[in-house]
Amino acid sequence: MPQLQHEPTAEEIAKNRLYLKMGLKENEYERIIEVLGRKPNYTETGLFAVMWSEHCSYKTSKPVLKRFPTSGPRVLQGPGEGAGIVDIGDHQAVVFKIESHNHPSAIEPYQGAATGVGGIIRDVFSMGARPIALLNSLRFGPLTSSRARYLFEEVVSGIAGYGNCIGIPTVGGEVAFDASYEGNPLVNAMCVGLINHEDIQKGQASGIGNTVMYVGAATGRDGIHGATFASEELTEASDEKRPAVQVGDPFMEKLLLEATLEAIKSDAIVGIQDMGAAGLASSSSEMASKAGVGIEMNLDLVPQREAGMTPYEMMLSESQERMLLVVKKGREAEIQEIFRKWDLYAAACGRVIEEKVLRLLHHGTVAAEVPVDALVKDAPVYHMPSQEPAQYRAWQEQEAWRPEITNYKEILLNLLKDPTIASKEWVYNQYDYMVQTNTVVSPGSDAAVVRIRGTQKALAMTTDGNAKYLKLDPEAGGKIAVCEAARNIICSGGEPLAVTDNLNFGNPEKPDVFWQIEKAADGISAACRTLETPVISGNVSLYNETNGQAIDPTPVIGMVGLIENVHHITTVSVKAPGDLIYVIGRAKGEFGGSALQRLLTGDVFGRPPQIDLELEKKREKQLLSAIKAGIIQSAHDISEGGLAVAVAESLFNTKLGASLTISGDNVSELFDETQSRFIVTVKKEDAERLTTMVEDAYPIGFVTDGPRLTIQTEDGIIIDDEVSFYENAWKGAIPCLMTAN
Amino acid sequence: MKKVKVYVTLKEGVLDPQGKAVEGAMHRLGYPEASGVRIGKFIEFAMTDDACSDQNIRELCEKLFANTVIEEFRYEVEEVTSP
Amino acid sequence: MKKVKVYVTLKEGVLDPQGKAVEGAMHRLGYPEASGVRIGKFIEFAMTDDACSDQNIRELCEKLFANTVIEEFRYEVEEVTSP
Amino acid sequence: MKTAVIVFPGSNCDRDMYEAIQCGLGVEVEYVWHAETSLAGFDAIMIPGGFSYGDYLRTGAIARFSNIMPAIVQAANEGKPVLGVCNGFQILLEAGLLPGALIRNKNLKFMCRTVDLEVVNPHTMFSSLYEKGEVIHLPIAHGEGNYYCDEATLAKLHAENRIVFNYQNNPNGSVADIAGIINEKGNVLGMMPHPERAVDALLGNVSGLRLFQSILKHWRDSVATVTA
Ligand SMILES: Nc1ncnc2c1ncn2[C@@H]1O[C@H](COP(=O)(O)OP(=O)(O)O)[C@@H](O)[C@H]1O
Ligand SMILES: [Mg+2]
Repeated sequence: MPQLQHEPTAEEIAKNRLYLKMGLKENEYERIIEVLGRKPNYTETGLFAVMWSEHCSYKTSKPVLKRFPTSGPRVLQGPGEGAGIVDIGDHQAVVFKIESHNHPSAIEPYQGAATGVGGIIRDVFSMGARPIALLNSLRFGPLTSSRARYLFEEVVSGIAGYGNCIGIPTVGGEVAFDASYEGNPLVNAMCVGLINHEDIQKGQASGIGNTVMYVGAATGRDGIHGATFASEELTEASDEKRPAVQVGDPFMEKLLLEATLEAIKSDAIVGIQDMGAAGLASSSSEMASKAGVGIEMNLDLVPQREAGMTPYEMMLSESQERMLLVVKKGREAEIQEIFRKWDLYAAACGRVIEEKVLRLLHHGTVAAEVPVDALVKDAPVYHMPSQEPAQYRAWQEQEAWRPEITNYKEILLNLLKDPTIASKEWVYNQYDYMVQTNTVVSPGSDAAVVRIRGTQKALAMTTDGNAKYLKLDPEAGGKIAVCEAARNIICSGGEPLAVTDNLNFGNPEKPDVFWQIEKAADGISAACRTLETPVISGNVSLYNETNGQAIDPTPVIGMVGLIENVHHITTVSVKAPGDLIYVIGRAKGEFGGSALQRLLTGDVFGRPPQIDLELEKKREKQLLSAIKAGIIQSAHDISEGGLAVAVAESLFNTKLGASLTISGDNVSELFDETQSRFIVTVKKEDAERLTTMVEDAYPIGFVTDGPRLTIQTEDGIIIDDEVSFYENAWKGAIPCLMTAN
Repeated sequence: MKKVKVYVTLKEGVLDPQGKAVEGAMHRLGYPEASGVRIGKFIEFAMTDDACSDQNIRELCEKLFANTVIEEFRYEVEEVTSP
Repeated sequence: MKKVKVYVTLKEGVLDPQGKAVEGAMHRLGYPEASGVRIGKFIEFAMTDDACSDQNIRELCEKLFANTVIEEFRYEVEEVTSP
Repeated sequence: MKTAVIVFPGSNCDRDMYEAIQCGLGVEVEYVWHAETSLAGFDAIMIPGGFSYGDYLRTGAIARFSNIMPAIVQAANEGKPVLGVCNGFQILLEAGLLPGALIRNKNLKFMCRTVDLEVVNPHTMFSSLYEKGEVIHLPIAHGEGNYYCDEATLAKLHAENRIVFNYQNNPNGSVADIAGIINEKGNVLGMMPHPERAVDALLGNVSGLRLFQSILKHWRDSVATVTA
C-alpha cells in the first residue's frame, strides 16, 4: 500500500515503536500484526490505537460493567447503542444517557463543556428521539482558588451556551466542590429524549449494498486522538495536546437534529450513529461490526474543511456535529433532499459490503483495510489487579466520630453556606430551563419534572453521587448514590425507571483505584437490583488524575422516573401554614463523610452511613403511595447536612416558617446523614392517613405563617431566627465567592 | 500614554462557526465571491507608557484576551499624541 | 484576490459591558494602568478583485457586519500576493 | 384569526409559540419557513425566540436577510399585528421595524428566570386586556436583552407612549427599564420576556395569555368593523 510521503511507513512504525506514542502497548501492537498477518500502516495503526483506547473499547472497565443489571420488563434498549431506552406506555419511550467531557474541560473549559453537551445530545437523537431535557453533574476544586473559579465559570457558560442555543432545556444537575478535583474537574452531561416506539433507530449497517452517508459538519483536523487523550492522565505535558479540543457549533447541531428527526420518518434509513469519540473510525467500524458486515468508504467523498487531509486525519478527527447514516440503496436522493432543506449536505461516501472489513479508499488506492471485529468486538480486555487499600480497613475499624456542638445557629448557617450545599441558582439561572414549555418543576427541587404533552404523564429526572461516602467505602457509597437518586425521583412523585451511570475514577492500572471501581460497581449493581432500576446506558471516565493524584471515586447516577399523573407532582417546598411536618426514619448518629464532619474537621474519615436496601425500597414505596394518594404537600429527602438543612431548604422561597420540636441527641437529630430518610408535610386532617401508609413517620413540628425557623429541644430553644437569615446565606454563598476576587 | 490594539483570532484549523454562518449570509446577500470568512475579537485600550512593555502586553494576551488552546493573537502599540 | 479586514467597534457613548468587565480583570491581574477598554469584532475574508469595490465592502459593513445604531466600522483591503 | 409562526434555522421557541396559540388561545396557527416569500392569508405574525443562525455575528443580524423578511415588512405596513419575542424582537430591531438595539446583558451572562413587569401602556392591540400599571410576571431567557437607544429615540418613545412593558427590577441593564416597545403605528411589538411560556396553569403561570387574547380581541373587533 502506498504511503503519503510524510507519514511513517509500516516498517518505520515498527522500528521506531511509534505505536507507543499513539497509546498502544507493546503486546497490543503484536496482536495487531497477528490479526492482520502483516504490519499495520500509519492509518491502520491509528485506527487500532483509538478503537482500542479505554474510551472506545472499555478494555479495563468491561469486566466491571458486566456486573450491572441491564434488563427489565420496561427496557427496550440496554447498553450498547447511542443511548438506552425504557418503555413508558402508550407506545412512547424515554431515551437517556450520560457522558463525560472531563479532560477537554480541564484544558478549554468553555468548549470542552459545550462539546460534551453536543455529544450527548447526538447520542440521544441518533436513536430517533427528540431530546427534551439536559442535566449535568460537575465537580471543581474549592472556589477559593482562582483556577477553580475560572473553570466553574467557563464550564457553566459552555453548558449554557450549547444547550440554550439548541433549545433543549437544562433542567437539573449537581455541583460539588472539593480539593480532589482541583486539577481535574469533572463535567458529566446527561440528555433525556422522548420517542415513539416505531421511530427507534439502531447504529447498525445492515443490508449488503446499502449506502453509507455522511451528514453534518465537514471534517477538519480538530480533536485528532481525542479518545486516547481522554484515556490518559493529565500532566503538565497535556498542554501540548491542545488541538485535541474542538469548538462546538450548536447552531449546526440544531439543524442536524431537525434534519435527522425528519429523515427517520422516512423508512429509507437502516442505521444511524453519531460520530463521537474517534469519529469516523468508531462510527463506521461499530456499525459494521454490530451488523456482521463490512464497510467500504471512499474518503475522497468525505466533506472536508481543510485541504490535504490524510486518511489518518479524516478517520481520527473528532470534529463535532457529524453523523453517519446507512440508507437503503436507491433512496439517497430522498435523504439528501431533507438535509438540503436544513442547509446541510448528505454525502454518499461508502457502501455496506459482505466481507467483514473496513476498507478505506483514498486517491484511488486502498489506504487501509482492517477486519471490523478486530477493531470492535475483539478489542483487548484486561482484568486489572485489584487491592483493598489499608486505609479502608483503618476507616472501617475506626471508632465512630461524635461531634460536639454548642452553637447550632452558626453550624446550620455554615452548612448552608458550604458551596456544595448552597443554592445553585447562580448556575441554573444561566441555563434556559423553560424552553419547550414542558418544565413543570424547575431546577432547585429534588428532581426536575418535565411533562409529556398530550398525556397525563411526566418524567422526573436527576443526577446524584456523593463521592465523600465512596472515598470512605466505595461499595456503600455506590449503593447510596443510586438510592439518593431514587429518593429524589420519589419525592417528586415519580417511580424510578432506570439508571445511566458515569464512572469517574483515577488510573485503573493502580490496584487500589481498580478496587474502588469494582466496589463502587458492586454497590451500584446491588442497589439497582433491589430498586429494580436497571442500568440502561452509561460512560466510563478513567485516568482522572493530576500529577499522579487521583480524584475521589465519583460515579454519577443519572435517573429518570415516571410520574403517572401530573397531579402526583410534588416539590420540596412547604405549602401552607398549619401543615404538619413529619420525618420518615430515625437518625442513627452517622457522621462519617458527612457535611458536618467536613465543616468541623476539614476532612472525612471513618465509616460512611450504612444503607439497608430493603428498608430503602420499602420506605420509597410507602412514600410514593402516600404521594399518589394525594396526602403529601411537600417531600424532601434528607441528604448532605442532615435534617436541619433539609427543613431549611423546604422553607426557602416560600415566605413560610417552621416550628420544630426534637428529642434525643440534638446533634444527631439535626445534622447526621442516616440514609433512607425524608421530610414531608401533610395537612392536619391527613396526619393519620400518613402514619398508616408510611411506617416510620413521626411528627416533628408544623409550618408557620411567619417566616421564622424555631427549633425547640429538651434543652430549650436552640434555633430561633428569621428564615431570611439562613436563606440569604444559602443564596449568596456562590455569587459571593464568584465576585469576591 | 499608549494605545494598544489586540487582535484575537481562532487558530488555523479550528472550526469557526460564526465565520461560516456569516459567509453564508454574504453569499445570500449577493456576494458569492467572498470566501474564507473568519471572525475574531478586537480589543483596544489605553496604557501608561511605563506599563506598556511587550512582556506585559503578551502576558495580558496569553492570560486574559486569548485562550491559546484555540486562539492566537497579535497586537499593535501606538503612541497617543494628545491625551 | 484581495483580503479584506473589517473592524467593528461600539460607538462612543454606547456602554460596553464586556469592555468594562475585561478592564476590571486587567486591574485584578495587576495592570491598574489600563483604561478605556473597548471590545469589538474583527472580520477577515477573501474577495475576488472585481467584487472588491469600496461600494460593495461598505454595503456589507452597513448591512451585515455592523449595526450602525450602536456600532461603527472601518476596513482595510490588502492585495493577496500568492493565491 | 389565522396566525403565522415564522421559523428560521435556529429558532427554538417556535413550537412553544405554536402551542401557546393553538392550545392556549385556541386559534388557527401555521409554521412558515424562512424561505417562503408570502404571508398572504395570515392575520397575525409571530416571530419566535431562539438563536436564528446561531445568533452569530449579532443576534438577529443574519435572519434579517431571509426571504420571508419582505413579507413581514409588508404585513407590518398593512397594519397586521406582528409580535417579536426575544430573538424575534432582536430581528425586528435589526430589520429596522423597531428603533434601537439589544446588547449583551449588563452582567454578561445569559439569564433565565421569571421577572416582574409593569404594564406601561395597556392601550395597544397587544396589551388591551391588561390594566395600566398592573404588575405581571413573565419568564425571560436571554443573553442579549439589554435594550439600547439614543436619547432622542428614548424621548420619542416616551412622548408617543410606545413603551409597553417595563422591568420592575431591571435585570439586564436596559435603558429606562424597557422590556417591550411598539412601533409608531402600534401594530409591531417587540419584547424580551416570553409570553408564550406563560399560558398554561400546569407550568404555574398564565400571565402571558392575556397578551394573545388581546391580539385576538383586536382582530375580532376589526373584523366586526369591516363586516359591519
Ligand atoms: N458505565 C456504564 N454502564 C453501562 N453502560 C455503559 C457504561 N459505560 C458505557 N456504557 C455503554 O457502552 C456503550 C458505549 O458507550 P460510549 O462509548 O460512551 O458511547 P459513544 O460511543 O456514543 O460515546 C453505550 O451503549 C453505553 O451506554
Ligand atoms: Mg456517542
